[in-house]
Amino acid sequence: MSIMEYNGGSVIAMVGKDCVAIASDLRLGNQALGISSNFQKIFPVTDRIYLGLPGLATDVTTLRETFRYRVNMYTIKEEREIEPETFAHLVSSTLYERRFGPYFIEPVMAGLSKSATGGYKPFIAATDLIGCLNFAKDFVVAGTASSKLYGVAEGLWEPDLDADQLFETISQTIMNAVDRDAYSGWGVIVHVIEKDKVTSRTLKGRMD
Amino acid sequence: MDHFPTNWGRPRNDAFDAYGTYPIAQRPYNGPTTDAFSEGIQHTQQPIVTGTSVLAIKYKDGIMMSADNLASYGSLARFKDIQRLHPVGTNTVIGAEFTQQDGHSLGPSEIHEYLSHVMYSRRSKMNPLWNSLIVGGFKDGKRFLSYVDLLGTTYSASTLATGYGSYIAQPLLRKAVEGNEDVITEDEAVRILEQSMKVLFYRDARSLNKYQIAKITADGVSVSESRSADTHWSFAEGIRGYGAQTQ
Amino acid sequence: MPDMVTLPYSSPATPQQRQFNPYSENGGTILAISGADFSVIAGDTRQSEGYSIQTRYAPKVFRLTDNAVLAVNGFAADGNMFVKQVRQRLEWYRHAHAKDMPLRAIARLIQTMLYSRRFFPYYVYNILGGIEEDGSGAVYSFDPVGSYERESCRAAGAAQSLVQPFLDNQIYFKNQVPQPGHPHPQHLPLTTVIQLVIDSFTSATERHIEVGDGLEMFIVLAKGSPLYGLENIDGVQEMTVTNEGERIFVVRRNLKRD
Amino acid sequence: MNSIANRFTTTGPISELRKAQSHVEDDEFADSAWGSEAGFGSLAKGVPNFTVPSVPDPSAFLRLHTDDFADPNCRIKIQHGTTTLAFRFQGGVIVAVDSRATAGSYVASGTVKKVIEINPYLLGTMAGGAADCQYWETYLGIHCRLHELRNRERISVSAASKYLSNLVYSYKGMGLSMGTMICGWDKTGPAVFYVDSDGTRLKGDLFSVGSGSTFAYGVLDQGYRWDLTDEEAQELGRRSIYAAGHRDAFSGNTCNLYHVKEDGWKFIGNYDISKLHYDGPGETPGAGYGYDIRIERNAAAAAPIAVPS
Repeated sequence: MSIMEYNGGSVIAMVGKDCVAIASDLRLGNQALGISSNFQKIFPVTDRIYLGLPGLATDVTTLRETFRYRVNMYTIKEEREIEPETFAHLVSSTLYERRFGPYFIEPVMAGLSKSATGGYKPFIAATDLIGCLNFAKDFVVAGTASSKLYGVAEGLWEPDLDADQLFETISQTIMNAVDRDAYSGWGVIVHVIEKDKVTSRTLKGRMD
Repeated sequence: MDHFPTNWGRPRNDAFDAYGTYPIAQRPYNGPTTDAFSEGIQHTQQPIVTGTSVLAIKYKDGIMMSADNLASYGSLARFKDIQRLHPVGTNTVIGAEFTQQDGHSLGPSEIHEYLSHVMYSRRSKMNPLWNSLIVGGFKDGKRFLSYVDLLGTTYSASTLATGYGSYIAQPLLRKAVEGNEDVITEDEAVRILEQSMKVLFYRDARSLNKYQIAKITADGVSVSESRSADTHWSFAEGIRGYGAQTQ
Repeated sequence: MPDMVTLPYSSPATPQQRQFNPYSENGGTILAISGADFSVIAGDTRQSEGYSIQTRYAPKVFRLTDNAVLAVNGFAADGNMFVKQVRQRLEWYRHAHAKDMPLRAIARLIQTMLYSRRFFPYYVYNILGGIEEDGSGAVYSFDPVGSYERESCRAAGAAQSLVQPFLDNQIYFKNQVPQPGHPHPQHLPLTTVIQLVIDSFTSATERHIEVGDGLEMFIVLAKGSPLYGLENIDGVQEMTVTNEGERIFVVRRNLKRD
Repeated sequence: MNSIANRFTTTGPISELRKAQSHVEDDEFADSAWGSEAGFGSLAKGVPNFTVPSVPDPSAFLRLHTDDFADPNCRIKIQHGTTTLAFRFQGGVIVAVDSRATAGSYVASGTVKKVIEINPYLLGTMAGGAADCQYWETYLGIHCRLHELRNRERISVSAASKYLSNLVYSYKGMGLSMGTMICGWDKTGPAVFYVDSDGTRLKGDLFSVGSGSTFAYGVLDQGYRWDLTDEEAQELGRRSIYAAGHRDAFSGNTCNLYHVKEDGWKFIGNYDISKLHYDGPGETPGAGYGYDIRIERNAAAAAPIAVPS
């Protein structure tokens, strides 16, 4: 039994046209036993950055607080909000600090970054548990259902989806992927980030 | 009772069979613990004298193959004149098993089929023949090139290589041959194999710069005399990591 | 009762020599989908071992009879040998009964053949597709020791976990709520199924290193079934041998070779 | 010198094993293979024979290649089935099972038939190795029919279960994996026997087997009485499988429900466990078994009806 499968859980992020979406399941398990159907793995970092932390539940809590602290310190020192690219590197270096005794978390992040012209550009990234960054242009996945998420996302995703289409695509992707994973499921939450709003919806998923 | 199904029915060991009820033969045993003859039958578990890469390609007129003449004993170059390309005809040792019947002659595909059954049945008896074989042939205007190894795994392709050749030579062969099978002339085929054998000799420590080339065409089988590639090592002299180290 | 034999005592204290491993894994993925009166059975054609591609064309899908196609995945030597033995048994059946074995009987035959190696398993995942005696399309999937189930859609092999949830969504319409008054169709048309198979393999090729090079797709049509536009598909080739009524076609496509 | 004698003996178990091992490729097909009896054709000669790998310890060999619990990277992952239950009551026997099969964390199938219909009066359930259960319970079906033909009466549940138990016991230690309940109705009335691959055979009123069995037992024990009505008993079976499917990661997808009565078994229905959670077995939305759903329902029922003022 891998430590990454101890509590279960999966996260996916996708790029759309002027929007990004990030979704996770809501299960917290103790191996085969389901404990909670309302365990949040995705946390807002700023108004336009969301961070997903699938992996060992104890490290989810620890890392959430670590990142909250570091992002607050950044904001105070710099007197501005952190940009997604910068945040991605913060995540990466935070994890690499524990290179030889890692947190068992594979973070996924989604956000909108300010472009030079004043507009917003979609941004997604993921890292492995020691902080190797992966900037993808389409979608990133992590967690116990990652291979299933890859398969469905590769089949359903297309470029330039608007916010509604992106919501439908990411929802269908994660729901069908977690239904084929024993350690993920028990409900799904989806966040769609646009330049002026974030829409969060809890979906009625399979409860087995 | 352990209710977790993944724990059940596992082939037993002492950790699971708490009461030691079964199998009876595995109960604590108080008799003599060594028996000089108990390991009397020893199946081949690892090879001792080994040969390295064999290469084969398809070309315009048939199949061309090459292999060097070395048989190694670990890192010792033990036998330096071993022939590893065998024509299978009516007057060879293997060929004697294929006598002609009803006017049908056994072609390369039948020989490959036979060899694959031999290899597979030996692996199924857990007594494998520790070889990788490439069968090349030409019959009824068709080229045949196929592979079989100690597990009975078979496949065919327009270029084949065994051992280190599958890592070092195969990419070179594929680049030269794939898509050009019907264009490559005999001279070009020889050149492609010579080039690959040279690269192998430079990089494979268990190889020898003495090799044979076989060709199989409509005219039959011919295995060349041993030849050697024109290799140069002088370039290595000034390069650290290659030649003699001065510091 | 059978008399079971036990083994001569071997001392657990004596060091065990590293055993010859009779198994290998040759990658690839297979997939089968059944419709109302047809079945599609597909597989990629790459054969690999570790990071080496052994060949870009090694068939994994085999015509057994005019109404049955078998796809095998796992250890290639076991797979090829197993197909050979199934074909031999089917031929014996044909000689004994002067007809082809029906699909459900082939499925049971495969179960017993796999189970006869329960203690030295064939490392092969089998999917059998074809036409049932009642004219319906059918897919049977097996585990390596012979448990089987009739389904209408199944992926197996290296990329099964990538392909299967996509198919759950597109074939079974899982997690899709139908418009009121417009229920999901029970069976999909052949052209849609073929397109989904191609999409599945393109996706799997993109994300799995052991999948790629070529796609080979067998289509079995029931007795008297129309061609459903199959004749317009590029490079379609008929493989039918008998005049029993069922027809078999094969379609090949290139996949990425990297 | 024991072993050298063993090597050349032609009688006794060791030479039998040697014969079995030498059969690997050469003699796999008996004459019966010519007909249509498939692999069961060798009945006249006893049990079908199995190929055994030619190694000193075949069961260690099998463990090396199939034990995904000890080694998650082992190649052959034998599918494992998961929550099953059966109980006896005044109206017969209820058999309820889930339908999920997992290979590691991957849900290999959500439509497994874990109730094996041995004959119109006998049911077997499937937990553990799917192939072991399917094969040996089919094989048991053949022998039950032969018993009928030989003795002009149906086999008792007790005899059938003992037949299976003795059979798997003879393979003990070889790696078979099954935990099954043989359920039926015979001269003695409704009967349930638990049989597993360790050789255990138990007669009883109520059993649940599999990784979700603890959850099923929880519901089962609090609701079980001998004098349940048919409807109550069916609901109890369904509700227990739902509980297991909900909490246990390796159980779920759907519940198959059977009821065995004097005139044989009857298939009651197939219920989606997620639908049971939200809507229950009927067609009323919001009537589900789920905790949140029940709370919501109770709150709605307790709320004072708004009277238009």
